[in-house]
Formats: sequence, C-alpha cells, structure tokens
Amino acid sequence: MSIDPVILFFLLGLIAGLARSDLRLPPAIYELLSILLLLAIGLKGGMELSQQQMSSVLPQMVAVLAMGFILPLFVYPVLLYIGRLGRPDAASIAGHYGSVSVGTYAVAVAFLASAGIAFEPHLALFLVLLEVPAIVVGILLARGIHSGTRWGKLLHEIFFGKSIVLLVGGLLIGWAIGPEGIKPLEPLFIDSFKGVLALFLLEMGLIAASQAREILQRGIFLVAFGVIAPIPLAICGALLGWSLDLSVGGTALLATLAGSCSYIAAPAAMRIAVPEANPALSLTASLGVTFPFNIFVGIPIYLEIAKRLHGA
Amino acid sequence: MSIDPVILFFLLGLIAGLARSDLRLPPAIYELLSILLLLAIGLKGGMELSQQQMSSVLPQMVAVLAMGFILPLFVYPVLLYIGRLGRPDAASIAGHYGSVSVGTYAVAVAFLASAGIAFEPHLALFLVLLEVPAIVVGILLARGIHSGTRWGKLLHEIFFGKSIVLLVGGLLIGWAIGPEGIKPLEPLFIDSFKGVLALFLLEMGLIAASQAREILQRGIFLVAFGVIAPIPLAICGALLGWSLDLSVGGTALLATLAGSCSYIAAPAAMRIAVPEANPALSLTASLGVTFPFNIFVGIPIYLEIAKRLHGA
Amino acid sequence: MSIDPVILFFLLGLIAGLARSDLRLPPAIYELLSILLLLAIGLKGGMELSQQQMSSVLPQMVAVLAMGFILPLFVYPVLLYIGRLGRPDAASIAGHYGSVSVGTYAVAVAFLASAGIAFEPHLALFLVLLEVPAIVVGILLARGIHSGTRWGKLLHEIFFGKSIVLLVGGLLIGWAIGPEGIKPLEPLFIDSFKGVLALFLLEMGLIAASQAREILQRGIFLVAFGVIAPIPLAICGALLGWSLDLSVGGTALLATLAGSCSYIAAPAAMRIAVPEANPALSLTASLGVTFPFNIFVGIPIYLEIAKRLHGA
Amino acid sequence: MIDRNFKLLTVVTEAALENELTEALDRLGASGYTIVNARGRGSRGVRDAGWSTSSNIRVEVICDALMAEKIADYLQEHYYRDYAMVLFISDVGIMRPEKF
Amino acid sequence: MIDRNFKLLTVVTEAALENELTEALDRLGASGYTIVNARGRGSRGVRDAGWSTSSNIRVEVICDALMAEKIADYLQEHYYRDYAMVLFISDVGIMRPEKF
Amino acid sequence: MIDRNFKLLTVVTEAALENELTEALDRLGASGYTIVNARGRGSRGVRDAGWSTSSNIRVEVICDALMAEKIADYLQEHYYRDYAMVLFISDVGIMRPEKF
Ligand SMILES: Nc1ncnc2c1ncn2[C@@H]1O[C@H](COP(=O)(O)O)[C@@H](O)[C@H]1O
Ligand SMILES: Nc1ncnc2c1ncn2[C@@H]1O[C@H](COP(=O)(O)O)[C@@H](O)[C@H]1O
Ligand SMILES: Nc1ncnc2c1ncn2[C@@H]1O[C@H](COP(=O)(O)O)[C@@H](O)[C@H]1O
Ligand code: NA
Ligand code: NA
Ligand code: NA
Repeated sequence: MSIDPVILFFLLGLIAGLARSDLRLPPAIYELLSILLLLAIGLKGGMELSQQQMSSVLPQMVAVLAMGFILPLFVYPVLLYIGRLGRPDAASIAGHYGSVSVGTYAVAVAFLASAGIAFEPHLALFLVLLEVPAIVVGILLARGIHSGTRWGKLLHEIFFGKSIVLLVGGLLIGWAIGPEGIKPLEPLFIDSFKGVLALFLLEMGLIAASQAREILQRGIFLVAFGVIAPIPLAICGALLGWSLDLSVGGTALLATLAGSCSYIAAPAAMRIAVPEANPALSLTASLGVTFPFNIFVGIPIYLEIAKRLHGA
Repeated sequence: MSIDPVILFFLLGLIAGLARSDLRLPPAIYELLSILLLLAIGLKGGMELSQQQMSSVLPQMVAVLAMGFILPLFVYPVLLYIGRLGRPDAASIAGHYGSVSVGTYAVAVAFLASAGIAFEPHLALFLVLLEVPAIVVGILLARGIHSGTRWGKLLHEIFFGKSIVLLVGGLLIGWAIGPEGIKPLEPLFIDSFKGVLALFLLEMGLIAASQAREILQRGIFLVAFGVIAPIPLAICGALLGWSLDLSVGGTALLATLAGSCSYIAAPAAMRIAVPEANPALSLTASLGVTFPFNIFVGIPIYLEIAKRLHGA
Repeated sequence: MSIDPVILFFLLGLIAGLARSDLRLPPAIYELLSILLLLAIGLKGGMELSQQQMSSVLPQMVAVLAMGFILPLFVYPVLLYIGRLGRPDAASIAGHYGSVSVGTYAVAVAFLASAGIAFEPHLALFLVLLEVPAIVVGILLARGIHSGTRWGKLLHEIFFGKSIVLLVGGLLIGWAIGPEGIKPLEPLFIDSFKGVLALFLLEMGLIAASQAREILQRGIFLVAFGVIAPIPLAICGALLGWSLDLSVGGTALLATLAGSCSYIAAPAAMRIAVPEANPALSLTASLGVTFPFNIFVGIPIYLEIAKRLHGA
Repeated sequence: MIDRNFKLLTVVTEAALENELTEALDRLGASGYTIVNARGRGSRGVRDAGWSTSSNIRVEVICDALMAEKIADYLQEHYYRDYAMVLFISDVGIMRPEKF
Repeated sequence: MIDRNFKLLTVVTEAALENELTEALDRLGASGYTIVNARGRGSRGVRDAGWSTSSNIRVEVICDALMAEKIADYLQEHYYRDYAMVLFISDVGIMRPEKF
Repeated sequence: MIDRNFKLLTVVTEAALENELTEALDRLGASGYTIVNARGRGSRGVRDAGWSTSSNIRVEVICDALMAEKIADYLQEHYYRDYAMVLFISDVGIMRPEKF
C-alpha cells in the first residue's frame, strides 16, 4: 500500500518545521488554500448529489447526525477520569474529537481515489453534518444547560463559521449547477485539488512541527490519547457506515470522519464558549498528534476495517 | 434563461455577509484575483485583436471614447436636480456611472459564452477606453476647469492606476504574442478564468452585504437610482454598438459597459480629487445596488435589447 | 530569435514601476509565487531524475559544487581592486554572483522549452548545489576564518532557508513519486508554471524599477559590473558543462546558472553575517542590472555559446 | 490647539476575541478604536501564526481617563484570567477633543 | 543617553491618502515615518476591508515639538474636514537625537 | 490598580533581524514582546516591500526602566551602526505589574 504523494508534502513541512527552517506560508495563502479545499469538496459532492435521489439519503443523514451528538460522550469520561483533566479541558477536547477534520477527509478522498475505490457522493454531506453537533455537546459538557452561555450568538457563530458556509454553499451550488455547470469551474476547483491539498498539507506539517515542544511538555497521556482515541471512534463510524449499507469506500470515509478531529471550527468555538479550557491542550492533541497519525496510519487502517466489515 | 454558475457565488457571499458569517477573503487574495481577471481579459482581447485589422476599429474607438465623455453628463443633472445631492456628490457619482466595471464585464463575457454568443475582440479595448474619460468629466463637474486641481498628477494616477496598467499591458502582451504564444499561459489565465471569477464574485457578495446598512440609511433615492440609471445608460451603449455595426454579442457587451459603474478606479480617483464628496454614497450605489442589479437582471436585459436592435 | 512571452511581463512590471504606477503584488502573493516556482522546479527535476541512473551524475555533482566555491573568488578581486569597494561589500557581492537565481533559471528553462531544446534533468540538482557554496565563501572573504561568526547557526539558516528546503523537498518528492505520482499534481505545479512565472516576473519588474534611483546614484561601475560580470562567469559554466559532456541545453543552463546571481538566499544570509556590507549595493547590481540583463540578453548568448562549444 | 488630557489605551490579545472586544467597546461607549494584526510572546507562550487561534491583535482606543479606566476594568474582569492579554495606558495629546 | 524632548505623532487615516501624506511629510521636513495597515471604527463608521477605499493606515512620526505642531496643523488644515482621520501626540525618549 | 512606573520601548527595524532580535530579548530577560509588520522611510531610505530584505518590523516591549535601558544599550551596541533602526521609549501605566 503505497503512500499518497500529498502526504509527502506534510512530511516536508514537518521536517522543515522541526529543523526550524524559515519556510512559512503567509496567512493569506493558508486562507486561500482552505477556501479552495472547502469549496471544492462542497462543489464536487453537490454536483454528484444532484444526480441522486435524496429520499434514500435522509434516514442516513439522521443516523449520522445522531452519531455526531453521541461520539463526544464516549470521549469525555476517558479524559476526565483516566486523563484526570479538568472538566473544561475534558469537555473541550471531547468536542474536538467528536467533530471532524476537513483536511483528513480530503486526504482520505485522495487516498481512495489513488486506490481506485468509489464512495457515495453524500459523504460530503456527512462531513457537514458531523461538524457542529459534537461542538455543541462539548460546550454543554463544560457549562451545563442552565449556564449563562449565550447560545443564540454561539450557534450563530458556529453555523455561519466559514467552514460550514463554504461547505454548504459549495454543496448547494454544485447541486444547483450539476455536472454540466461545473465544467468551467473545474480547472481551478477540481483539477488543481491535489496540488492545493499538497500545499495545504505542507502548511499543516509546519504547524504540527510548531506543536512539538508542547507535545513534549504535555507528557505521555496526551500523545497516547491522540494516537489511540481515533481507532475506537473510527470503528464506531465504520460500524454505522456498514449498517447504513454504505459501500466499502463510503464506510472507510465515515470511519475516517469519526476518527478525525476538528482543528478549525472547534478551536474557534471553544475559545469563546469555554475560555477556561487551555487551547494548547486540545490543539496539540488534535493537530500535533491525531492529524498526522490519521493521514499516515489511520486512513489505511480504516479502509482495512471497512473491507473486513464488508467481507471483502 | 438559466443563471450562470458564477453568479451563485455572488449570492453565497451576499448571504454569508448578511448573516454576519466570519467568512472573508484576505485582501491579498482579493488583489490576486483582480490582477488575474484584468490580465486575463487583456491577454484574451489582445490575442484576438492580433488577428484583426486595426484600421476598421479606429473609428469605433473614437466613438466609444466620445461616449465615455458624454455619459456622465446625462447622469449629473439627474443627481443634482432630482436627487438633490450636492455638487461634489452628484459629480462624483456621475463619474462612477460613466466609467465601467471590470467585474460586470467579466460576468457578461461569461454569460455570453454560456449562451454561445460571439462578440468582437475589441470589446476589451472599449473596456479600457471607457474607464478614464468619465472620471475626468466627473472631476471637472465637481471642481470646474480653473480650480487648483493638480491635473498632471491626477491624470498620471488615473492612467497608471493598476487596472489600466494591467488591462493595457495584457492587451499589448496578448497582441504581441498571439494565439501561439498565449498557449503556455492558458492554464493559469484562461482556463482558470471562471473559477477566479467565481471567487472574485464571492468576495464582491461579501462586500455588497457590508453595504447593506448604508443602503437602508441612504433611503430610497439612492436605491432607485442604482436600479434605474443603468438601463438608459445601457440603451445608449446598445444604440452606439448597433450603429457601429457590432454583432449582437458586441452590442450587448457595449450596453453592459455603459450600464455598469466603476468601483475600483473611480472611487480611488474621486477620493483624492473630490474629497468633499462622500465616498459612502457612491460606493453604496455602485457596489451595493448597481453591481448586483446588473449581474442578476441587467445583463440578460441588455442582451435582449441588443437582440431586438438587430431584429433577431 | 523571438522573445519569450513571460519576459514581456517583466517589461510590463518595469514600465509600470518606472511610471510610478500603484500596481503592486501583495507580499503574500509574491511568497506564493516563489513557493510554487521552487516546488515546481524541484518536482519536475526529481521526477525526471527518478528515471536516471544516479551513478553517472555523482562526479558531475562534485565538479559543479567545486565551481560554486571557486566562482566568487574570481569576482572578489575585481570588486576590491577595480571597483575599489570595501572588503565587506566586495565579499558580499562576490557571494551574490557566485550563487544562483531561481528566477533566471526558470526563464532559461522556459526559453529552452520554446526553442525545443532538451536538457538533462539533473540541472535542477545543480541549481541546488550552486546556491550555498558561494555564500559561504563570500562570508569567509568578508570575515576570515577565525572571526566570531557563529557558523553553526549561519549554515543552519542557509541550508534550511526556504529556497533550499523547497527545492530539495521538491526534488525528493518528485524523485519518490515518479512520473505516475506527479500526474495529479500537474495542473497546479506543472501546467500553471508559465503563468506563475509570468506573474513572478511582473513583480520582479516592479522591484527592478524600484532600484532605478539607486542605480543612477551608484554610478557607472556598478552598472558596468552587473552587465559584464555575468559573461565570463557564464563562460566558466559553459566550459564546465561542455567538459562534463552535458547536452547543448544542459550546457546553456549551467552557463545561465553560473552567470546568474542570487537575490533571495544571498541577501538574507549576508545581511546577518556581513552587516557592514551595504545591502543596497548588492541588491541593485543583482536585481536592478544583472537579472534583467540575463533574461533579455544573457540567456540567448549563453545558448549561443553552448551551441558553439558543441560545434552545432 | 492640542488637548493633553487624553489617554491612549492599548490592548494586545488573541485574534479570536476581535468581535467580542469591539462589541464591548461599542457598548462601553468608546468613540472608536484602531486595530492591527500582531504576533508576540508573553506569559502564554509564543503567539505567531497564520492560524487565527494563535495570532494576536493590537487594539488602540483614544479616550478620557474615566473611559480608559472603565475599559481596563471591564477587560480585567472578563478576559484577564482566561485569555492571553496585555494592556497599557499612556498620556496623549489630541486635536478635536470634542470628537472623543 | 536618552533624550526625552521628542514627540511621537500618530495619525490614523484612510489608506487612499498614503501617497499624499508621505509626500507632505517629506515636504514638511520630517526625518522619517513608519506605517502599518490598520482597520477601525470612528465617527465615519467602520473602516475594515481588503478594499483600499475603506481601510486605514497608521502613520507614526518621531520629531521635535515644533515639527509635531507643524505637521498637526498641516493635516488639520488639509484633511480633517473631508477625510477619516485621527491624530494624537505623546512624549517619547529617543537615542541618537541628531538623527531626527 | 494601574501601575505607572513602566516603560514601553518601541523599535522599528529591518524584518531580517526578527529572529536575532527576539532571541536577544529572551536572553536579556524581557517578559514578552509584540511585533507588527511595517514600512517606512528614514536615514537609510524608503523601506517598503513585499521583499523581506527591504521591509520593516515594529517591536514593542513593556518593561521597567532598568530593562528598557538594558535593551536600548544592547541594540545600540549591536545594531545601530549597520542596520536601519529607530528606537523610542515612553511612559505607560499597566495592570498586573507582577507580569512584567
Ligand atoms: N512584556 C511585553 N511587552 C510587549 N508585549 C507583550 C509583553 N508581554 C506580552 N505581550 C503581548 O501580549 C500577548 C499576550 O500576552 P500573555 O497574556 O502574557 O501571553 C503576547 O502574545 C504579546 O504579543
Ligand atoms: N477613539 C478612537 N480611538 C482609536 N482610534 C480611533 C478612534 N476614533 C477613530 N479612530 C481611528 O481613526 C479612523 C478614522 O476616524 P474617524 O475620522 O473618526 O472616522 C477610524 O477608522 C479608527 O481607525
Ligand atoms: N522620524 C521617524 N519617525 C518615525 N519612524 C522613523 C523615523 N525615522 C526612521 N523611522 C523608521 O525606522 C526605519 C529605519 O530608520 P533608519 O535607520 O533611519 O533608516 C525606517 O524605515 C522607518 O520605518
Ligand atoms: Na471525529
Ligand atoms: Na458606465
Ligand atoms: Na552565479
């Protein structure tokens, strides 16, 4: 099972960062890359969805949404009782791990494409559905229901956060214009996808490297958690995918989503809603440990799990 | 008559902005997109011009240039006497509406391409020709001829403003290298054009949304003006195009140019040359009202007008 | 011998800059463009190298590396005795001219491609090898061996400077993934190469123009040096290439490398290691004189030299 | 023509707080503010990234002494414990005092 | 070694004025200036955009009291009425006073 | 609640010095610093570019008078001769003085 080229760019970034190179992507470029990725995933998914009947997808959507609410509840007690973290930190990290990572999803999509394995178009929809619920549950775990949290404002910020807006916007546009309409947009959004992903991963490697000192300081638990937690989460995802009759590719992707953890939407929301939680903890686990673990080791494992479940 | 995909990106930006999403394109990216658009329009036009005889185009150019000087004179009295705006504001807005919008032109080009309607390559030249004269007239209307305006400095700044430089530079390069020479540049400049335009319109939608409060405050006249003014202006353009024997597509594009209004070159020039004019007024009308009106409603109307004139 | 289209973009930038246009590429975009160029050159070279036997290349690499150490030693006395510059300035400029320019290399590659002339893939390797040695020699010339220079830190900064990291990283990735693996990356990195180079040269033109005043002030010697020095340097490169049995294209490229001079890695390193040297002197000669000289006049000459040497 | 009785209050804090902060300044009655992007190091480590979660903003408010104290107190109460934040106040002279 | 008799004049204004402003500073004889991009809110509303027509710059000039007044007067006369602009002056100590 | 005995030291210098400078500040014992990108003009001409070799940074350090002098002396000794650099110091009041 050969490594996907794009992952080498993550490695390059990681090594450059650890070697304290002055290589850096300007913030504006990082923004551009993530905008392109989010729109591309949305557009492609939406365009393919436009050729499907939605009625069969609806029950699946409900099940996936439910999983989004439940996953952080598995993670929280582990952090609280085994990790002995304080309530805000445990809740915040649970929210991160219940939510999903667009970067990880994109690598998995590239991985499946290289392996020639198809998947259902509505996985892009599941990506959107899984982003928010866990964050809400994480905040609830930290603050309780009757707290002074300004939910209206908070939910607004989560739902209209740029990643949701671009994913949903892309989905709707892709769905509205269909395969014909998307043609003139393909050179920038679809054909360049892997190149954009490569640059994005280069930057992710640089960021992961900048977490290195934190990782050493935070000690063994956080690293162990970051490496081990994704597996049971991904198994939940795989089981759900399998029971929803997804294809092998779809099952592997849903497993990847469950096993991935947020580093854009969740940190931003948690910083405002659970300020007592230390953002260095969650970001280190998420970006410094789990993200690299998933793209190097996790995704192939999740595909293997999906294959076994389907008896392939 | 179906909506062009790129316009949906404007809608997405508009909705995200009105919903106060944190989605934002970094300034540097906005700059990059406009540089790419301007160069692409110039290169394409120049390349096609290189295969034409220029002698037939020259008289047309003079006529179009003349229109550029005259259009603001139609607009000014309306603003002064009906709109009851002060002289600087009326003059500044007249300058904006007499000049042209590159974004609107690009959308119209995409619209014609989708509809399979051809147009003369020198329309890109007309775009350049129409940019400056109205701005000069607007300044004259505001300050009179004998004022202390430092014309030398001002004209320099207008003529060497980046939009003119990139358009003219692109035209000349495209013209020099011809269809063969442009091939290696096509992936970035030509093939990606629609994708770049889509992102550009996303940002324009966000900016238009940020004008919303202004629009409500400025009252009905500005909105009415922004919606109504483009039509007679576009009719002037269409009549000129028709009498110059342009094709249906060319006529529609010249109508679009006449009906569009500047939001890059004119605001910058007016801010320096007519500081008493309130920039919020002109920008709100131009970006907040007329630009969206043109791309959603105006362009199809202008094409229809062009068709009628040509008895098609 | 027709001019390559991309060079026209340099001219456009130069004219715009001299005419004091407000055209400017945002720093972030300049960064993006150079990252894309460096990665593209590395990837392409590495991919082609993956199909070669490396054993034959190794002796060539040693010879090229040696040239990198020797070239600045030719330049230094000229600057010191004829130019009557101080030791730090002479040493710093010698380091610049012994090192290489990625932009010049890219233009030469484009030039050869237009002319349909092939070259060995390991020229990209030579580009990497030639970047560092001359900088080290330049610093040694300025400070001597026993000075307080913190060599460890300095070498680290040079070797892990972003241009080396991206070039070497690209080479290794390209080499690892080969022609098959690079396919999905081609739209962004390979197909867009010329477009990216065009924008890069636009910015280089603007920067060169900003050196104009310096050039006038610095007097005739610096200009003469910037125009004349590249020729003998390039001849050294051509002779080496020819004696190493490189093809005509390879010889021309090695000549170009030798005749080009650094404006990214060298200025950054010299500013820290030889602070007494006036950065305006070296940058003016390098960017303001030699770079334009090379892309307009030098490269065709170097190709001619290569042809003559090969008796073609 | 220059009124010397004004204060310049400067806050360096996490970029994620920008919205909350400007809303608070509006509510507290500041006549305006100026923001630039920044990076830095402090007791919460290095904050230097593209990454909005670990970059800073630098906010300036010109106001009278009373307002400066009001804002400082508000920030102290709401943000000092949980956020990377530094605040300093200096004396400035301004023109058009009626504006602030 | 530190000379306390200097002024730091800071102007926050429209980005569109940058060229005019720096030319004016040259003409008036300022020994230099430092500029950063900024955004903000004031009496002319929110100025916060990629968009150069509605973004700000923040310009600093170190100079003696006389020059500070001269610059402040010039700006007041030429720009205060029509442009978004805020100006404040504070006391600073500098090294190498001969430079300014 | 506000302690008035602090200094704000501001340095405007070449972007190329950022690493060296922050390392020096760490070594000298500054409790932190804030940096923004800047452009400008001074005795070494216009420094205004994307181009890191001719752009500036603006570094601020809050500290007590002793540390301010220490830093100013260090910079003077190491960088004043060869680099574009301007340095000024002003009095500021801060909260949480134990932090600095
Ligand atoms: N002594 C200092 N001088 C200047 N800026 C500081 C100082 N300490 C902290 N900062 C800035 O304030 C931010 C937050 O500080 P802190 O809460 O101490 O982490 C840092 O990231 C710096 O940008
Ligand atoms: N009270 C204030 N404190 C700090 N900055 C201000 C203040 N008022 C205005 N500004 C800045 O100055 C710019 C122009 O102000 P104005 O002319 O009042 O619109 C604003 O966009 C802000 O960036
Ligand atoms: N009088 C001044 N006021 C404000 N900033 C200055 C002044 N002089 C120099 N600077 C800044 O300090 C940098 C270096 O100055 P210099 O060493 O004089 O070239 C300049 O590029 C400006 O950004
Ligand atoms: Na997850
Ligand atoms: Na018009
Ligand atoms: Na060389």
